[in-house]
Amino acid sequence: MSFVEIKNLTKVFGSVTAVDDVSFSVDEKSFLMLLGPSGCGKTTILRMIAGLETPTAGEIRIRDKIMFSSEKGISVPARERELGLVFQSYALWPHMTVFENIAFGLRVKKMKEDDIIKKVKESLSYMQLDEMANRYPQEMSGGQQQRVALARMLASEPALFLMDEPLSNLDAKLRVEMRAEIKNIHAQLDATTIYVTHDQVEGLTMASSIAVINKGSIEQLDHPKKVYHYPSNLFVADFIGSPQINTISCSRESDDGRIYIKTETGERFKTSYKSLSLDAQTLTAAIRPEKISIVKSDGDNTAKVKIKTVLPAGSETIIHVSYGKKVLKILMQKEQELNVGEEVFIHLPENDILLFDPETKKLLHNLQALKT
Amino acid sequence: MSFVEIKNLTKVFGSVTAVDDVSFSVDEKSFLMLLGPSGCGKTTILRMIAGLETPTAGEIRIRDKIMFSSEKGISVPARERELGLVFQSYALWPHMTVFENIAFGLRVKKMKEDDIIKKVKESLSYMQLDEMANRYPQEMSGGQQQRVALARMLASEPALFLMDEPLSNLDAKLRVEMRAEIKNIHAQLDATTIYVTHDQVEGLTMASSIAVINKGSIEQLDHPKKVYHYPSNLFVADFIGSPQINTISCSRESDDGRIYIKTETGERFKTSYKSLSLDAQTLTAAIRPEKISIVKSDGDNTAKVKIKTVLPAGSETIIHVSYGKKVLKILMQKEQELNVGEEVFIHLPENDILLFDPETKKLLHNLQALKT
Amino acid sequence: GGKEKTVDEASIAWLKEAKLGKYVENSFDEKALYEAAKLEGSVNIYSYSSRVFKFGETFEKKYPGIKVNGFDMDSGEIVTKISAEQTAQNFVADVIFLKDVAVAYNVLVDKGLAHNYVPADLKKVVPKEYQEPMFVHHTSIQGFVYNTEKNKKEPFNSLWDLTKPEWKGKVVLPDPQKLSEFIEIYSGIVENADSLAKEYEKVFKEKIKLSAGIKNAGYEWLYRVLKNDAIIVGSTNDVSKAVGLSQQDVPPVGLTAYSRIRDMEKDPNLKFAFTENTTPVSGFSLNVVQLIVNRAPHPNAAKLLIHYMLGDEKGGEGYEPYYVAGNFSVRTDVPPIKGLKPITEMKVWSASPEFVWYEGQQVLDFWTSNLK
Amino acid sequence: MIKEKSAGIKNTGSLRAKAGRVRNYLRQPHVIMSILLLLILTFLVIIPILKMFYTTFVWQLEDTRLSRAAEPGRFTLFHWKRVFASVLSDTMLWTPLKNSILTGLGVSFFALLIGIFLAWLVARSDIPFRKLIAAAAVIPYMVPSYIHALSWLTLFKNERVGGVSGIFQYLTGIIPPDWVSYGIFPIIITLSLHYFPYSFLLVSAALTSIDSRLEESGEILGATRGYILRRITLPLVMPAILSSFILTFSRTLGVFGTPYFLGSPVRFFTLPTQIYSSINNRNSASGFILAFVLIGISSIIIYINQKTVGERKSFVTIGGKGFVVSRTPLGKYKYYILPVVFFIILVSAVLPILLLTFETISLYPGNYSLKNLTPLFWFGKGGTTFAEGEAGILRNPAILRTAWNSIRLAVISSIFAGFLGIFIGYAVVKGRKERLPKLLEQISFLPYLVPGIAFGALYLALFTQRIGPIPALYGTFTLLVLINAAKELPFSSRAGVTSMLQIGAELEEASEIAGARWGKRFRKIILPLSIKSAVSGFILVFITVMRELALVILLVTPKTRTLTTMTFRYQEQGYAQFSSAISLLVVIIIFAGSYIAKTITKTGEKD
Ligand SMILES: Nc1ncnc2c1ncn2[C@@H]1O[C@H](COP(=O)(O)OP(=O)(O)OP(=O)(O)O)[C@@H](O)[C@H]1O
Ligand SMILES: Nc1ncnc2c1ncn2[C@@H]1O[C@H](COP(=O)(O)OP(=O)(O)OP(=O)(O)O)[C@@H](O)[C@H]1O
Ligand SMILES: [Mg+2]
Ligand SMILES: [Mg+2]
Repeated sequence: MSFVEIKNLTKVFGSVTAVDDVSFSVDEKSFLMLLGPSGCGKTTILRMIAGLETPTAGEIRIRDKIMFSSEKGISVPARERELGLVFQSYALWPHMTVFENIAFGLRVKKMKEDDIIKKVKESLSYMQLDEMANRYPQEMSGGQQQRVALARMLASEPALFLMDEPLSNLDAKLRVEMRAEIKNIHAQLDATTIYVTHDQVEGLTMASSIAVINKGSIEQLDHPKKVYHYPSNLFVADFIGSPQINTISCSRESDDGRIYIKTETGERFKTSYKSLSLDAQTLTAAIRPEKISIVKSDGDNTAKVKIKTVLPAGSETIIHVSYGKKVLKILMQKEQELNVGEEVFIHLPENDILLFDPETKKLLHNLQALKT
Repeated sequence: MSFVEIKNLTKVFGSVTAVDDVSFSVDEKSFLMLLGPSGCGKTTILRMIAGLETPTAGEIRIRDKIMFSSEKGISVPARERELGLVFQSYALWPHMTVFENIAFGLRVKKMKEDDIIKKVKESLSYMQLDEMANRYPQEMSGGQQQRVALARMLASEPALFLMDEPLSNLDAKLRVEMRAEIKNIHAQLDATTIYVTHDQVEGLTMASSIAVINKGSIEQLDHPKKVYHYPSNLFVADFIGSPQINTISCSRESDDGRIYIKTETGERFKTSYKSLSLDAQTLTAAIRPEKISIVKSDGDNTAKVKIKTVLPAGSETIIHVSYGKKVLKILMQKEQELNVGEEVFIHLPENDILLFDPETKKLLHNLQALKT
Repeated sequence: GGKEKTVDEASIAWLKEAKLGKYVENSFDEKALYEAAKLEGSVNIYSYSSRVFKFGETFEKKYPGIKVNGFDMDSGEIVTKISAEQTAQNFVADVIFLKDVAVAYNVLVDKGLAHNYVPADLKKVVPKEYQEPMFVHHTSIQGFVYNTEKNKKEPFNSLWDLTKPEWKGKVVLPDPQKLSEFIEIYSGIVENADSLAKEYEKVFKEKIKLSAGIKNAGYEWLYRVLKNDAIIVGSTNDVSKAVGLSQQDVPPVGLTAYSRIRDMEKDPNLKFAFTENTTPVSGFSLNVVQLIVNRAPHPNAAKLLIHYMLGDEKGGEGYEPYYVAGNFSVRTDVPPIKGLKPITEMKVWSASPEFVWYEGQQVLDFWTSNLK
Repeated sequence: MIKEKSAGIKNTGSLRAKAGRVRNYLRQPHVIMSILLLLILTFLVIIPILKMFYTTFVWQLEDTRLSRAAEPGRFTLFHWKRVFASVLSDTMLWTPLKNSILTGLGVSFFALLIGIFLAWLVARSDIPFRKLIAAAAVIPYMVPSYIHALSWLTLFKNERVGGVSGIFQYLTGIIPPDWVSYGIFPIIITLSLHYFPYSFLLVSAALTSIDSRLEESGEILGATRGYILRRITLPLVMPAILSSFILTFSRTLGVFGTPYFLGSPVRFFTLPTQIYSSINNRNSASGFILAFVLIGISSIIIYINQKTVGERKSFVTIGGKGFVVSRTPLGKYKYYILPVVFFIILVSAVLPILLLTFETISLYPGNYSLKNLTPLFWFGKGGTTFAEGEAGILRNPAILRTAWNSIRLAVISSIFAGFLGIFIGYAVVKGRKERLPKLLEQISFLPYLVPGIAFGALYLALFTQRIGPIPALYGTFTLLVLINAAKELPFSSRAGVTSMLQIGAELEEASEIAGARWGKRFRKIILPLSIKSAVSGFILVFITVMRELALVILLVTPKTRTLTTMTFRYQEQGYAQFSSAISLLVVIIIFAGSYIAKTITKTGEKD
């Protein structure tokens, strides 16, 4: 049963359409991640759900209760929507100590003073801020402030979490720990969560579903895995995954019931596509950098390329190779001795080649492919 | 020749020692990355270099010119230090449009009006904000504001860039592009750069050297690769790299001139260490998640483990296996069909096992190891 | 004044030059003065009364080429200003025209800060006591008023009646704290304590018993009137309003300036008259004096103005503004306003400057300390 | 351990280092500024007050009237004994002091209540007619306070002071008891209605610069409007609230007119009465001592204030992340609130103005028939039989000349004071933890409590002769500007401080990084961001200067006199109409002035 339901939500700021006819629903206890380029409308959507921004049009239901509806002219004030929100700009109260900041929501709930103290202490230690209770926000570092903002929301245990890039100012290590925290608090409280982030790993690891937003409207709403492996269009393919997916425009050939693609440089690659919903002659092929492997010798689905750059980045190495006029990105784990300028062969596994319609930019469907 | 030189820099806020006797130097045109957990003192260091915070003690030189010295009682005002700073809280001027915000520094430089317009337009398009020139900060999204802050600094082409988490509010895709932008602007302007971040990939890909800071003092300052592969102590080992490095406490054995380690569960692992600087009997072994591979069958340097969780995250998969009482993290690229609960073997390559002194937490040295 | 004044060289030189003090000419040559005055071109007069502007205009008409800069303020303020101008040797005022003769004499004339001037031709028409130590311009009367709408005849006969219960809260008195000239009047009451004592016996048929700590019958009267809940107001037209306004059930009586008579023209709702048969007196007289300021910049114009202010035997333009009921010219040749007895036949008290100077402040303090 | 470290640091470095540190300290803009300002204030405030203090220990000429022992010029404790330990002390000091403080507290309470209430509605709620309310809320302070007292009497007068009784009794037939008609009750009410604009202006300015997200995060946590208001919004504008409290309280403490007017009939006197009387009767010494009592009280208040707005709580509401201002919807409450608001405006602004206007056009005061109306007091030709030949004020060149003089004075003084204020604000806020700026803040407040007449007397005594480089200023326009600026410093400096408190340090730092010298930073960043609140300071000063009488009466000369000094002549003649007409003229000028001030500062910044 869906906990939050958004219908045709639109928000126009003067001449800017920040959110454009967005509809989606979030199941109870599920964890929806809003992903999207900067300025695509994530914060605005969140603020409208929270009841801080009045939509220009559309309807918002929480627990099947109408919170906002431009038709019915209903608009429930934020305070009655019983949700928690972490602001992108932490919005901590400068005149209160960290303790008071967190206690606020509990005081509102008329909680007993010693319970409050217990609760605050607890959520502070979740966020690893135990010694900071008596600081003022302006006496803390960016990341510390951000964690206070989180603690403030969690302390009052809402049924619906809204978080706007709550970890953006934390270091990887702390971020990993905080994610874990959030996840298990989310689990403990069975809270439904809508989470804005620009960190894909966050998206892909935490979320039960991801909504990729672009220019105020949703491009794809799906399970993380689906979003990653079967991006419904080139924008998503291109936006999700770093380093970005490789795209190659090519012409179509078919042979013993299989689709082959022919690149400008002339190589033919076998794909897993048997039949295609359209019979365009030119296609856009795409393959994830980590799917490409470097092999010593020629063979099927291989091509000769020249090493352009080698960027070792901790656990992995990003390699740029030039293939014809194009540069392909390759992500490798095991370190390999590769020298810039060297010529090697790359292998593109047929199952990992995705095909898109160059006009509509949509993913092309192929029953076989979908099975896996 | 070193462009920025910091000697025994210390900053005490009331009872908090934010920065504790830090010394380092940054070569001209080089790119130093300050990495460290939230609240470790990064911003404070940056602010002291910029001349916005008066150090409690120490000395700061830029271009061999003393900017601050508690002994000599010198302190050059920020205005005359000719550097650029991107604030963690963007510090945009709410009463100015984006254009005016960026033009300000140029106006100060008495630049001609049409040059100003050119320059602003240019730096706006670097940051992909072309249409935003006439917006006010409060009419922009978090990420957009952050980019304006960046544009503002770049526009006035300082010789020294100081950036405090300039990309924390951007999505992965944009972040990659911005990194590239910053890098090539840095190259174009030959600007020396000190860059605070919590994003390791940023650190590991962009920086020419990394300073890992903890509780206000530097743990290790080294080339990214060195920092990653030969963390000088357990803190660094643990802080750099995600998922975190695996640590196993074990006892020492030796055999035909090699050091072997014996884990609680009894397996013996061969290491690349021939001799050791100390002869402690217990050691802490550490290995990166991506170095561990899952093998079908038993063999040298292998151990039987049980799959605990499998977290697919886009290009890679994080696998938790329980090994005795301990949980080991494994990072894999190629997807493998693994079922939770299944028993498999893991292999730890001898060259990838690092040994630390459990007391001092320092990396143990071994000439062989260092060669590679 | 018999006393020798302390005057510095410059002042003596000026006195010689201006023919004042002991160098005063013993004939009044209007032509010559006018000629000399025209060279001075203007004359500055500080006046306690705003009617200065009226005779100022007519003066300018009569003596073209001499501008009168009139300036109205409290007598007290005039004295303060003059003292300051003198100590600062910053000479602005030529003529001062003020009440509060005690202060004027002791603070200014006696210190040589202002000089007495009696035009020679007026010496014979003005009684000696009005020429020395300060040339009096006119005498103004303050008397007791009652409401003529409710009372056909005077509602009380003796000052002591006002201390009786039937007048509790029904006597309106001006506050000497605010109107300094009433210090002079209440001092007059104290100075004439003996006749008040006699009056008491007449009224109460017994010898007066002074209350604890009270010096004489004068103070006793003040004391008892105040104790009788006299109403204290801040200005003389508040008194005439309080008493005079029509449609009152039980109008009070009060003490006010005779010139308030004119208020009845300004407001037909006012219906009041001054008592004539009250014993021992029905009123008090205050002298108004004019002086030439020490080292005044325009001495001749000053002399001319003073001469003009005294008018002529029929009253004259210069005196005209003051030729009204309640004021009595010091000129014996000027007939009193029709319907009024000459001042010599009126029952009024006037306090001697010496007495006011030495007793006035105690009277005020007495008043203040009995305001419970 | 940290202790040791910081201690260790303290004593490192040679003498040179110490010299250097001092130099660096002195190089900071806010320090330089503090020093400059301190010099100015020494001249404008400290010297006069020292003089004042000195006077109280020396026999004055007038003392010969009080004591045979008096030897003018010699040292004595006489005045202090007289005030604190004599038969007079009770009626001269203690009772009036008690009354003053009670009045002060009462008025501040109600004035702030009204002021903050309206400020919030205008700045933060979606109540209709905001612009109107905002404009109307300043009017009460523009009309002379005695008008409010007058209106009160026309309503609630009983026949204690004779004359006709008020409308209330006329309508209801109930005779209002004395405590309703006179004394502390009406004084508090009328003064509250007169002084709430202080808090309105300061607080609304502060409110407009709060990031709504701070309130929103409260709402998200389920707090009701009221709760958010109490726990978040108000605390955030606490600096502004405290400032307006201090201003209101001290002003009431020092005000003379209304309390006397409504108090004297029941012998309810306040300290200013005593000060006025002492100085008016030229034994200033006692008056000065009483003034010092006032100063003492306010010093205590300021001390408390500085404790409350301590270093740590110096919060910033204009941050670097840009801020949203959204308005609280009042919903159905509108219909309960609007009437209240309009009632307040009615009694505090509309009625008094009407009354004032009516006075100026009624041939005979207190006569409400139509044929009683006349324009003559405004436009009448001079030299007629009417009003003893006085011309209507708009036909009276003297008045027009002085009107222009007043305007010039008010404008220049308020700008001068305004900028002093902003500078002080800057120095104080930047140097929160330092001693110098604190001192500055305290000094800048002193003149406020020296009653106008006393302050005027002091300036008269000091500046009639040349002191050092400064020529004799007596009789010059400059002196009037100086004394007004000095006297109104508290307004402007408080406005300055509150406006500075709102600006995040990083905003200036960013411009410093950009290489801007202080001057530029100030013009381009600090001023624009603080101007909104600063303007309220300007306007308050402008209004006060326009209306100031006692302060300048001793310093003006025929050439430099101001409008208000003209009212005296007509009151003394018993022509209420004329003096009311002048008051109304003043009100009109003030209207125009503050309107212009607002529009000028509107341009450039956007809503
Ligand atoms: N008050 C406003 N007035 C005008 N435009 C606005 C306003 N607030 C936001 N916008 C615009 O609406 C769009 C969406 O803004 P929003 O803050 O939702 O983006 P976002 O997805 O949160 O981006 P980011 O990840 O950078 O925070 C942006 O283009 C922004 O410029
Ligand atoms: N004004 C202040 N008063 C007291 N303590 C402060 C103040 N400013 C910073 N601190 C403390 O100093 C330490 C370092 O702060 P800093 O801002 O340098 O951390 P940071 O490394 O930038 O952290 P982050 O990555 O979260 O921004 C933190 O513990 C912070 O709480
Ligand atoms: Mg956002
Ligand atoms: Mg920081």
